[in-house]
Amino acid sequence: MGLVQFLIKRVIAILITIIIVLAVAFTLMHVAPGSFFSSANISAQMGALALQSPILYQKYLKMFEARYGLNQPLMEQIVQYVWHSLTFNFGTSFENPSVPIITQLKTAFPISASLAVGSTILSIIIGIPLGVMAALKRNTWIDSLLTTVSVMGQAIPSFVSAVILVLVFGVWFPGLLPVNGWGTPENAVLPIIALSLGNIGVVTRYMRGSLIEGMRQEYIRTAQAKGVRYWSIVWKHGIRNSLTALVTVIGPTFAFTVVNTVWVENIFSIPGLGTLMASAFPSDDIPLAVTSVFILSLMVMGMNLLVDLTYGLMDPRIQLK
Amino acid sequence: MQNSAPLLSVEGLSKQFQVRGRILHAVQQVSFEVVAGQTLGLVGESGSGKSTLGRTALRLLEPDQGNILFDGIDLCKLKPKELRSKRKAMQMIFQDPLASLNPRMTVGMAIEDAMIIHGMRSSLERRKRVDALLERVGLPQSIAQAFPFELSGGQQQRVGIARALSVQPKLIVCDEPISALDVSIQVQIIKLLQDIQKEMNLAYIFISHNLGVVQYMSDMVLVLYLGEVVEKATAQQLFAQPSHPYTRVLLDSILKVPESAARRKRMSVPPGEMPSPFAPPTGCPFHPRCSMAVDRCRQEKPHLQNVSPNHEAACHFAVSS
Amino acid sequence: MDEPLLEVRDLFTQFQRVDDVVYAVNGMNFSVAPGEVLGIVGESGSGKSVSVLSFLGLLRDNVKLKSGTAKFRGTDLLRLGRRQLEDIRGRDIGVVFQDPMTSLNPVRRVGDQIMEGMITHHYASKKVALQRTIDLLGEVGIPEPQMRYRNYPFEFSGGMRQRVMIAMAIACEPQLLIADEPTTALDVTVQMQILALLQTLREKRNMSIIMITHDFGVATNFCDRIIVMYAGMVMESAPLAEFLNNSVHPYTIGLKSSIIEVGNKNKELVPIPGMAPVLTKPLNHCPYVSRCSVAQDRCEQELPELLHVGNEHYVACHRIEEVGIHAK
Amino acid sequence: MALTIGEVSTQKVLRRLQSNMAWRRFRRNKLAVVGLGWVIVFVIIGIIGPYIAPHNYATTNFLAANQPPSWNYPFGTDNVGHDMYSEVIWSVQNALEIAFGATLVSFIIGMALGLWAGLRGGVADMVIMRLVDFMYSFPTYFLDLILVTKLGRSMGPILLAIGITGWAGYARLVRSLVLSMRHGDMVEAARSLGASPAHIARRYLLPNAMNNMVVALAFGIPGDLTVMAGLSVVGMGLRPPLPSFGNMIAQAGSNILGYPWLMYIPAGIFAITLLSFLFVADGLQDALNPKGGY
Repeated sequence: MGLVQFLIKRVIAILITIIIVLAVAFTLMHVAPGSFFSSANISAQMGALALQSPILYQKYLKMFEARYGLNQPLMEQIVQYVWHSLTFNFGTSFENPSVPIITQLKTAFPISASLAVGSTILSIIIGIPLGVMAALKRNTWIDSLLTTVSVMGQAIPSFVSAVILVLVFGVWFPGLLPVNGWGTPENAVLPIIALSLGNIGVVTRYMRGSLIEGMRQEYIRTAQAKGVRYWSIVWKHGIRNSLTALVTVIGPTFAFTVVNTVWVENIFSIPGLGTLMASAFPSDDIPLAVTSVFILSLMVMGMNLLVDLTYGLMDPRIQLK
Repeated sequence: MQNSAPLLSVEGLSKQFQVRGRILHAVQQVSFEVVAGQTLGLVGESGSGKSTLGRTALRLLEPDQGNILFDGIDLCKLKPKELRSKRKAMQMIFQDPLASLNPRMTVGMAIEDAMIIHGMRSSLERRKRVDALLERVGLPQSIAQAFPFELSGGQQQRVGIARALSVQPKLIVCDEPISALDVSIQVQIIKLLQDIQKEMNLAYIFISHNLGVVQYMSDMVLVLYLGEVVEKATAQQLFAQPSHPYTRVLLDSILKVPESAARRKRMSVPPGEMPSPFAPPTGCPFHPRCSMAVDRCRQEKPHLQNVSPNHEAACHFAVSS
Repeated sequence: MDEPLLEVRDLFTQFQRVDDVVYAVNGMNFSVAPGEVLGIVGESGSGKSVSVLSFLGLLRDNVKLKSGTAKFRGTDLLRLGRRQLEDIRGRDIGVVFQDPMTSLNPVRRVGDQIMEGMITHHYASKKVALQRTIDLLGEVGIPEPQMRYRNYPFEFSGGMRQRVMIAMAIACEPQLLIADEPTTALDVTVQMQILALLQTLREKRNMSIIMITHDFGVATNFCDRIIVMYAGMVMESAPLAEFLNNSVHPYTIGLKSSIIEVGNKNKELVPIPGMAPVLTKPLNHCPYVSRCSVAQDRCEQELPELLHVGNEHYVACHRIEEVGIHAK
Repeated sequence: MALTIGEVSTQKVLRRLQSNMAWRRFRRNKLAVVGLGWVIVFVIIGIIGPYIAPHNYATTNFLAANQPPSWNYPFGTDNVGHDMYSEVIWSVQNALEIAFGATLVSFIIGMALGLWAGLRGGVADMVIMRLVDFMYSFPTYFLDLILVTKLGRSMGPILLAIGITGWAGYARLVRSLVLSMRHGDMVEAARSLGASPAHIARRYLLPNAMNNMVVALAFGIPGDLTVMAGLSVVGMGLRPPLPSFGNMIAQAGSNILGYPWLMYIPAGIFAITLLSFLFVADGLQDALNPKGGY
């Protein structure tokens, strides 16, 4: 009962966030001076036409305005834009007006989503045992090695590790694994590795810290006093409690993973949302750029919701609040 | 005893907190007076509101209801700035002296700070006064340069006392000042508090859960239960003729060192636990634990009434017992 | 006298800290007879908890040195491996800690936490253990145990949590229960309830209890024998009657005259001057010497030994004769 | 234990002693010391870079395009003959401006808002925390992209964009520190002494929050450097030929099969720099916030 209420609250909060973001983005992109739609820009783009053929110019201008709704009051434009976005009606991009953006998304989104989710899952699967190992072997060489390596993984951005992978598998050992493109399972290997290195570091370090802290708690001593076996204590009272805490870092980690996906897709030439974005932003293809940002943010917010839910289910203290 | 005009007189003081939408009545309709040079003891179990009462009486917490007359001035009518300048006359000593001291200030700086706040004296004079205060509370002057964490618990509490004394107060609220200390150190601090009280004609509000200490220190005692005064008497009368069943339960629960092995206390079981302050019982708050409770206690809330001069109790049966 | 259930001899425990070593226990000697209630009293840092937790292997892993013997029913616990010690803990020796809030795992149901020990020691099958858990909860005074065993620790009050801890400690019917300041975090009325409960449980089961406390009132009303510790050493050890009437150690006497109790308003409080020593060096003289009013040169040069002065009464003091006569 | 020091100016001596303790703990962490060394070198190059670089970053020389590292061009040249060695040196300066400029902007905004929220409570707190939640609920990198599109692709706008989107973490930290102290005994004691809110903030809250803040700031730097380079990856970083590590890495990425040295060196230096900042931050964490004695 508390959970459902909580869920509704969170969904409403997300909706409000989305609406604000869309409204702000729209205003920034469409109306602010210097934007694609500002009169200065339009006259610069179509000034020549205005001189050559005022009638044609007027006609084009009308068409342009009608198409992007510029002939309506600003408030209405914003409301309309937000409504369209919420109903996944994104219109067409500037660069590629014949294809609706939604069609482009239908191929790009699953690619980005599978990369981001896949690497997050992989990082958790690998990071947890490494973190446990480091925590239990605290202050030994294994711990120092694991900690140092995870710091390195965390520090080196995915676009750097991605190019290193390209170097290794493209230049030094060509042919072992594909270094660009998408379509076969092999194509996913290197991008997911590049994406996961940092996250494994995050998960390892977090798990290490929280398990060390957890094993210091007094209830560990209580379990010892009951005669519970060491490994049973580590699992039932140490790791299980740490996992609850670990859930909370998955949200921010995933947000960062999504950003990294954008970078990694560009390095490996993967036709995901990141690549769409990288073509949209520099060429001022505003509808496409904003839409990709919107979809990726939506993905992050969805994951945050899932994380909060999981946390609520895992910690009885939250459930009853 | 009550001839001189009281230094502090509190009337109908109430304080409530909102905790996640629920209201907690921490202090309800409490009235008392403190005479210069005397000690008022506040006793009660944890959750009885004794600490909140001590803080609200100094307006460190904003009261919801009631009047506080300190030294002839209505504290509740003072503006924040006026109140701050008045604070030098009313000080506080804490249960955990280490937590009450700024870890980034040396002992000397901590004691000086109070003088700085009230614009007292030149820096040279302040230092002199720090030395004098340290000597008064029985600490070597070299300690002025130490940081609080370098001191023992007893020394830290002495620093807390020196700081309170630095602005020459008339009233000090002592909130469980010895309960974190070892037995052998407790007596040192009690002695010190008694000595400076005599010397400077200080008034104390002495908060403690330890009835023995309260009896030792106090002239008047208030017994609190769920934020309400259930009994109010001179220390002598309270301990000689406790009139409220709760006071008697408290006194019964004390384990004294017996005179001989044959006279050790039989562990009798006092009934129940303190109810949740969020859902106090109707009628007399103590009725669920009271052996004398009748229907009237469940319905009608007893008010403080005179048992004898200077002795009041809030019990329907107080007079007859 | 009976064969002791537990006999500790020459126990030393030291901790390694970042920059120094703490000499926490410096030659601890005591024994517990079957059915006996032993009180270990001392101020903070006197080593009263450490001395007991160290031979149970319940200290954190920065213990630098542990030596001596701790024979439990003839087996030296200090010579046991981790696994063998685990077999004894919880089955033959139960422990109740000070703060029931932090001593219970906050995210596991109390029932599961009580059953855990029984299942570990194969004391009962899962089904039997569950029934026994409910019975135990009832026995320690938790109302509606058949509902409450599914609750989490935060759904209980402080006193109820301590009852859960006790149920957990006695689940496998141990012969020895160690209670480490079990009532310190509780209000006086609840303290009385918990002590009454422990007394009933002890009488029913005839188990021994070691009550570690800083509270003389608790120790003297609850225990058959009192040990006073200071700086990791036993200063005085005596059966209750002897302790109440004939305690002789200057420290014990100092403590007794420092106790502030109801009804003693006119008692002359005599503070013990100074403070407890910092234990970062091995002891080579009486640790109490700087605070002692009857100290002599010898007290600064030699460590006093724990001597039998009759009536099962042991004292570690160089000035025992003078003091003893003086005290009587 | 109680220290016995001469009569003069003991407070200063003690402050020094305390910072010495922190320095001693820092020094124990070898990686942090090495990292600090690199950071210092990096800072020096950033300051004197323009004077020691053999070429201007924008100088092109088509005759010497795509050369591997040599005596003349220690890091080689790219496809228009930019001297990569000079480019790296110039990039250090830009990186430093972001590392300290943008991070500082975030830090100051975050500290101010966090203090305000924590001290005032009530509506101010609610509004600020909603804003923080909002900033947290999606990647700020995307906001940076939109802002850079609007503001332009030169140093100032990028610094500003990264600065004004990165404050949420600091605000949340300061607020939680302030809140944890505000209801604690220390602040209560100060209030009971009659200290004004300003006095409490200055003498009690800030000094005690500072260590945590410094550590957070140190952890923020590598993050901001990464975001700046990440803008280049999608083609929205500093507009070439303005030099930046991001640009070099992004450009080299497309030529990696032919001219891998264009990648080795800038990517290597960039990675080492990020690592160094992180090691320093880690070392500061251990030195300033040591957890318990044992």
